[in-house]
Amino acid sequence: MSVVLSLSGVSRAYPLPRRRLLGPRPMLQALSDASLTLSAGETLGIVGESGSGKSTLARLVMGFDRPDAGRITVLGQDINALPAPELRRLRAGFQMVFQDPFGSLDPRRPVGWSIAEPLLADPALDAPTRRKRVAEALEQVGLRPADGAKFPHQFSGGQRQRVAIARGIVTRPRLLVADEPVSALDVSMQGQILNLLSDLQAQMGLAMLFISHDLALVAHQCDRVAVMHRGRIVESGPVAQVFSHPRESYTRSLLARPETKSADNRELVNNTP
Amino acid sequence: WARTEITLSTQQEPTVLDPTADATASIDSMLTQNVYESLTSVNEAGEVIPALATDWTVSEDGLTYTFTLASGVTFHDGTSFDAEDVLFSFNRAMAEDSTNPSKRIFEPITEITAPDAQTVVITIDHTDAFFLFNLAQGDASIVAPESVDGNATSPVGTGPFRFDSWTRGDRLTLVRNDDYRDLQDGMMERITFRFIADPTAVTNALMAGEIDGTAGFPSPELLPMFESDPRFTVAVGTTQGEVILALNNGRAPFDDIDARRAVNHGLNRQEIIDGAMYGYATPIGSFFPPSDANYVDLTGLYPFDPEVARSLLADAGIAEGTSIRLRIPPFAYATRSAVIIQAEMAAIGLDVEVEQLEWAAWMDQVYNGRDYEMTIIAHTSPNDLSNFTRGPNYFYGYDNPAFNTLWDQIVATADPVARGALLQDAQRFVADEAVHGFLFQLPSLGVYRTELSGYWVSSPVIFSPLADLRWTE
Amino acid sequence: MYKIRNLSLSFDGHEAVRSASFDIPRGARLGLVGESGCGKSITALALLGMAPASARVSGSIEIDGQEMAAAPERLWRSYRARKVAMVFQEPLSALNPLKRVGDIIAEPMRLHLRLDRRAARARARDLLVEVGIPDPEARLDQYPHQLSGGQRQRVLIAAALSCDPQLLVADEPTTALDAHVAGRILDLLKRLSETRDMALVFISHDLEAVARVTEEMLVMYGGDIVERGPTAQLLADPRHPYTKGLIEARPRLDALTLRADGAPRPRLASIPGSVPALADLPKGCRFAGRCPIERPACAGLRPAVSVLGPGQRQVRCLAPLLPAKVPA
Amino acid sequence: MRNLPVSLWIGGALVGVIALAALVSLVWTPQDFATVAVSERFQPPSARYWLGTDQLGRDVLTQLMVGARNSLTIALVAVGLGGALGTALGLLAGAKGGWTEEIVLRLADFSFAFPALLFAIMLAAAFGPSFANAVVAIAFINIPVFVRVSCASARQVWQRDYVLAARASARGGLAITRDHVLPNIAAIVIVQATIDFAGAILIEAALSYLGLGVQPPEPSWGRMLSEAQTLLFLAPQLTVLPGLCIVATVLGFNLLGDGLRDLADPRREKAR
Amino acid sequence: MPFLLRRLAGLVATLTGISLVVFAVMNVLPGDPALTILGLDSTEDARAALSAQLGLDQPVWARYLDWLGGILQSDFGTSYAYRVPVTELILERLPLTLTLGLLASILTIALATALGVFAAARHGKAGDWVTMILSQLGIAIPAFWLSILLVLLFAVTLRVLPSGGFPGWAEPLEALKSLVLPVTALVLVQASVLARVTRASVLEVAKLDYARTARALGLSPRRVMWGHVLPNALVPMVTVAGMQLAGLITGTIVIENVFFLPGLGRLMFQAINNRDLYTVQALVLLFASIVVIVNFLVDMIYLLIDPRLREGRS
Ligand SMILES: Nc1ncnc2c1ncn2[C@@H]1O[C@H](COP(=O)(O)OP(=O)(O)OP(=O)(O)O)[C@@H](O)[C@H]1O
Ligand SMILES: Nc1ncnc2c1ncn2[C@@H]1O[C@H](COP(=O)(O)OP(=O)(O)OP(=O)(O)O)[C@@H](O)[C@H]1O
Ligand SMILES: [Mg+2]
Ligand SMILES: [Mg+2]
Repeated sequence: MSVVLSLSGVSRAYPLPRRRLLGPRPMLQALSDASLTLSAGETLGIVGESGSGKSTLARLVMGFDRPDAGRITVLGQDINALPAPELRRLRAGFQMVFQDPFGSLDPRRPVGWSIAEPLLADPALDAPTRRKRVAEALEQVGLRPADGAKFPHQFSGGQRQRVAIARGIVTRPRLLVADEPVSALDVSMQGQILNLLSDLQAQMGLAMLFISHDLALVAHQCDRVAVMHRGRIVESGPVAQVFSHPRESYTRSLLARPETKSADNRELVNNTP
Repeated sequence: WARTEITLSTQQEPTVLDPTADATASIDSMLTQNVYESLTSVNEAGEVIPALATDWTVSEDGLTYTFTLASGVTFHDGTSFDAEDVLFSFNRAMAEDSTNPSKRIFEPITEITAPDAQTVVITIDHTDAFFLFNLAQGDASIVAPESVDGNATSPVGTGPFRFDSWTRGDRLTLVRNDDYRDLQDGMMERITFRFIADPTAVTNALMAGEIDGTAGFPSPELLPMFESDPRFTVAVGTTQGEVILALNNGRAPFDDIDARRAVNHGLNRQEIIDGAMYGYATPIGSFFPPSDANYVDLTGLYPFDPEVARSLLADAGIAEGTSIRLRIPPFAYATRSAVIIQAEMAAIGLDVEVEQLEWAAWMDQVYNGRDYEMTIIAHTSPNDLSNFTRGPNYFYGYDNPAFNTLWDQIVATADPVARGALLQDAQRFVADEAVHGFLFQLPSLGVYRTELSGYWVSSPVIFSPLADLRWTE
Repeated sequence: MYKIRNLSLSFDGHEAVRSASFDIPRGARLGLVGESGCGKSITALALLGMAPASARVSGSIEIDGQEMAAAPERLWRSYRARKVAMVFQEPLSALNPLKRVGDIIAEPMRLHLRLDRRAARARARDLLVEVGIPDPEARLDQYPHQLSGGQRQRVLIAAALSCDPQLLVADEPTTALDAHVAGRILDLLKRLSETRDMALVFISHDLEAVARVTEEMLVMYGGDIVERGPTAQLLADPRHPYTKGLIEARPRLDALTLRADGAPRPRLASIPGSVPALADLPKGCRFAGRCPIERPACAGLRPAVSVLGPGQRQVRCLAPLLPAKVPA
Repeated sequence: MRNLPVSLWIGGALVGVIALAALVSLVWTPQDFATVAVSERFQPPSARYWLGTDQLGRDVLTQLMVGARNSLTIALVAVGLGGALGTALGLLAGAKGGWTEEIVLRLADFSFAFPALLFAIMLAAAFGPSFANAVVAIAFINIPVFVRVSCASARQVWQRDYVLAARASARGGLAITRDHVLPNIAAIVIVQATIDFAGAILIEAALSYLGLGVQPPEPSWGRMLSEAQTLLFLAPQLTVLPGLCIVATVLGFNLLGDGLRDLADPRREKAR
Repeated sequence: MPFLLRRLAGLVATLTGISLVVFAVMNVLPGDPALTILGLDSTEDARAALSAQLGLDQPVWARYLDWLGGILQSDFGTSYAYRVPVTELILERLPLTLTLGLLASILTIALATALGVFAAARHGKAGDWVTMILSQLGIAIPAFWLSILLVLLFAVTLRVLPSGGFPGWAEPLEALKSLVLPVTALVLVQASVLARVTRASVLEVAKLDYARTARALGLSPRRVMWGHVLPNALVPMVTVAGMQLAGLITGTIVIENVFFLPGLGRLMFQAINNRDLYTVQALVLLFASIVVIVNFLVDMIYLLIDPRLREGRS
């Protein structure tokens, strides 16, 4: 199996406002020394509580932001060492699906245009080819090609997320980064979208980075999982193994089912974040 | 019991109160011959009368003036006035680094001496028929060395009123000088000038009873309203201000006399006077006040006739629709006339573009820089036919040795009758040359409370003595 | 305590809640579930007399025998906080960012219970202890943004509890929170209801959450209460196809032990389609069009409520599912 | 046209009437606007002079119509220029962020601190009063407003996921600005433009009132007002009419702006 | 606090920039101060002498540096036209303009808040409509035109208030009376703008969750409005009020001329006409500092209003 994504020792810190005049600028270590690999056809789950650095990781992988340290290799290329034109060419190979289906589609463009946007970078594709690919993608996600002429507000949330996924796969990428792809959706819709992602993965041999704070979703969807805590990957491995025999206490606390806990008030107080 | 206080308004606001350092007309209108006095003065008829000099003699050759000064006069600060003050004032105005706005007045003087404390002798290098008249101006005010440095903000003179207070931007107050040598009964004890620039505001203030009168009322259209209001008297008089459509003789197209004559034929003075001044003005055909005894009516010289104007323009080779800039200063008479002139010029085939400039910009660009084709300006100085002798560097761009010779003759002629005849020749000369479009004589328009008397209706000079102001029952 | 009969709420003639009838007895814990847009929130707001101004309300809301559906705002106001209080979904935006925590909690007490500043503050402190916020004395002087999401939600609950209401309506109080924190809040609500003998209406689309907190639940779809009954029974043995769909669509963490490394991923069941807009809802059974067992009659005819078996179970379906085999 | 805000209707109607008058004046006016006929001054309304004549015998309706043309043209060109430049700068700042943004916004702050009318006065004094300079002055005043508005909204758009998606799609900054940012801030910029348009009419009136705007014989509402000011007692309509025209136009554009904003408000759509 | 220091540096930079611009513009402006002062009949040598006296024969940069040096010793130069220190000129007129501005600001804020809240509380009802129509008219009426109409009514026809001018502080009652119309003319326009912002902002906040929370806790509409909604609506109101101050400054320039009040606005006008560089310079700097300082105050008020901003977070 070929490796499509690997991170080694990746760190990223964000500056915070100074507390004192001329004092040092405090930094927030959003990601520290993260390493992981992802192979073709595989789904890697990233779990962790809010603010643990999951989205930061996604942004770095997508090249929206640069790491302070470490190397990110996508499809065999170090994306931060690549000259801009070549990175652009490479981008067709890795795409992203966002959390908010309302915010990730330009409200002023028909969805067909949005789906075609990743194809615009490839000068080899002419307009009819692009149209054909868009129609294909729409069908793949269970929509009709005619829906490409509609605007985002004419779709329901779940359909919108399908459109977003169509845009993610239209370039036939080998890696799809999905940052909380279903957490904004109704329960009934979540199943539809997760099934769709599974199907596409099977069809296209996609590798997927699946980010979620919902352990049940990750458990269902992923082959392997990395648990994040305060910017660090504290544990990783096959899902069944990590979730049934967690090594780290943090992972255990994540997995702990509250109702099994004693309702002792004191403990509740001490654990409040 | 008689009222002895009065509030007047003036449109223009001075920045300093020293007429020997600043040309602002309102300094003179408020202070000259009221706070400051000169050796001579001028009455409403324009005749020279004694002031600080009670008497004078002129030598046979007309080159030596001997003035006898009033005695027992003190300045408002208590220092006494004598010939030394006169010498100081004149020497200061004539000095190399003098910044007197009318330094020209002093140019003829070659020597000035004080044989005794009450006598001053002035020698000039050529006869000057206007010399005594000029000495009455605010620029020749007699100031004291002790107080001269403070005159910009608290003027000290010898006149019937002393300076009381000045709130910049709002008002200036004079009070009666009880030590004045010629104190009269009923003279105002307190005179307040309010600075109100806007004609509507002046009207409102008059109507609201906040001011008792104003000279130089800027809106002739409102006069009928005041005339029909029993509370007010409208005083319409004359000024020395010739309003002209000045043509730049120094550059095309108005370096051509045909072009200038065409403009004169194209001007319908009556329409301009009616339109801009609501009839309150006297048309002029040359550059001389109609109130003067030596005035010649030349308004018929170029009768209004667009056809003649057109053919003259054609003769001068000026194409129909030629574009001409009319760059005007921001004065009511100019802006109002400009629109009408623009329409009249359009009728003879000149495309006039009106450009209203700030006063400072007008002085810099039009007056100093001579960058204009046409402008509208009132020349308010007395005896200013001499402007036509000022040569190519003056903004007229007019240069005619024949006229210069004529003017030299006028200045040198002491005999009033002979001089009068020469002045008439000069008027004809200027009109014949059609140096400018001559429009009208600026009227002196005043509105006063009916109970008020003693104000000047006409303005032969830019100052206006207030000692005769009285409230009557 | 609350008796709701034929409560309808409509916008522009479209019914967002369709003749809902239910009771809230003293101390009861009632769950209200359903997908987004099913009418949960506006039903809840109606319980406080706070339905949107644009909504037309009909039917009857009786509180302790007093008919309130057409009651003037003034009367409603005197009921709020004392008889009924509400906790909203977004913990940060539901708290006035410019007010100190202590003042937020104390304000209703000073107003309704006429407590003086000191007494109100003391009680606010006690309430913070009750909802389990550490170091309550210091928290009183903090601002909402200085607290974590879970703490904010607790403050909101404390404010709602301040006047000792007989009914607490919690509208999706945990959706903005981590699963971790959310669990604690749920337990807190349950405990408060028990210790104070306070009725609780708990709104959520999360069945697990509802299961943890409530004794009885109502399932709403498209403005209809489609099924109701004791929570455990209803979850174990759903009779309405919508309820069943909801239950099955959800991946479950405990299922993962069944899936060994490399084993094929099971497909998730899901309800096809999505909730239509208010104007596009079918006239008859609201679920028509998405229902796996739909019959031709469904879309045109509003099914009547059938009472099932013993107990409190009711379902609004032409052909309710058969009872599931009782699990061993 | 269901459900359009009332303000849009009223504003549109007011602006429509004024704009129509301005357009008609291009091809036809009751009289020639530059013709002066002193003998015809202060005529009451008649079949020949629908609204009577002014102090120089010019037809008031004609003056108002051509005045509308001049006011609208100045406002249009000025707001257009200022809006285009300001929006371009704002988009640049919003796209680049960092130092570019800092500099652009500081410059905008800087020109905010400079009293606007003062700037116009100085400009008119420096280059002489004229149509063009009035335009430049008003345009200049407008630039920082547009910079701020467009930069702030552009920055927001740049935060949106669809822009991230576009970046993931290998689109360049210029393409993203053109395809996503500009269309999405257009509504806000247009609303701003209508409101500034109203402001521009007021500034133009104030400039003309001070003699710094359109030069005669071209009529302008502001100058009509200032010229007729002293005639308030004689012929009040000469002051009232241009004043009303200014009020109507400003009101019209403000209402239009309000209406457009309501229309563009996404919450409106949701509440529907 | 780096914040204060940054703002101070910003202020100095802005003012330096503005002073440069003013110096440059005033030099480009056609018009020679000496000619303006001495008039058309003056002779060249008199003008040259005056120019030398005023230091106008120096090159621009030398004059600028000279002026800058003066500033550091708190000497703002001597007015060309008035021949007195600029500081004196300004101090003389500052009280009037300050009173005018402050009165107008306070009344604007009070009136606008009252109207805005009133309209918002009656959202969609007659009271709202009337207030909003009046405020639209208020915005649309040019201040100078409104002034004329006010004078016509109150000074000329009713004769209850002076038509303009300022009697000085010696008679406080008269002084206040003479400020009534100018302040009214300023306030009506500015308050119209602010009232609309207030209304919009209040309506916006009233829709938010915490307003709903407050209502759900049984608070009366009035209490919700004044205790919860209005404080939160303040931020946009303060922003606009701050920007309006710049408008107010421009407004006073016009209003002081219409009512012939001896204030800074009128001084500014005259100074430009007289090409009185140092006076213009000082006035522009003063006005700009006021704008910058007010912006700073606005930021401080944000901090006061909003605890979230107090912690240096964005
Ligand atoms: N641009 C930024 N500037 C400063 N801090 C940031 C920035 N982006 C993220 N952070 C901080 O970095 C930390 C990690 O953020 P990140 O968005 O990666 O978390 P997350 O795990 O995705 O959380 P969530 O589940 O809430 O989305 C957080 O504390 C966040 O506040
Ligand atoms: N103010 C309103 N105006 C018009 N329609 C409304 C209004 N409020 C709610 N609705 C409509 O009423 C229906 C029920 O809304 P409600 O907010 O009760 O849903 P919900 O079940 O609480 O959903 P969610 O889980 O998303 O909160 C929806 O279709 C909604 O669009
Ligand atoms: Mg995230
Ligand atoms: Mg809801």
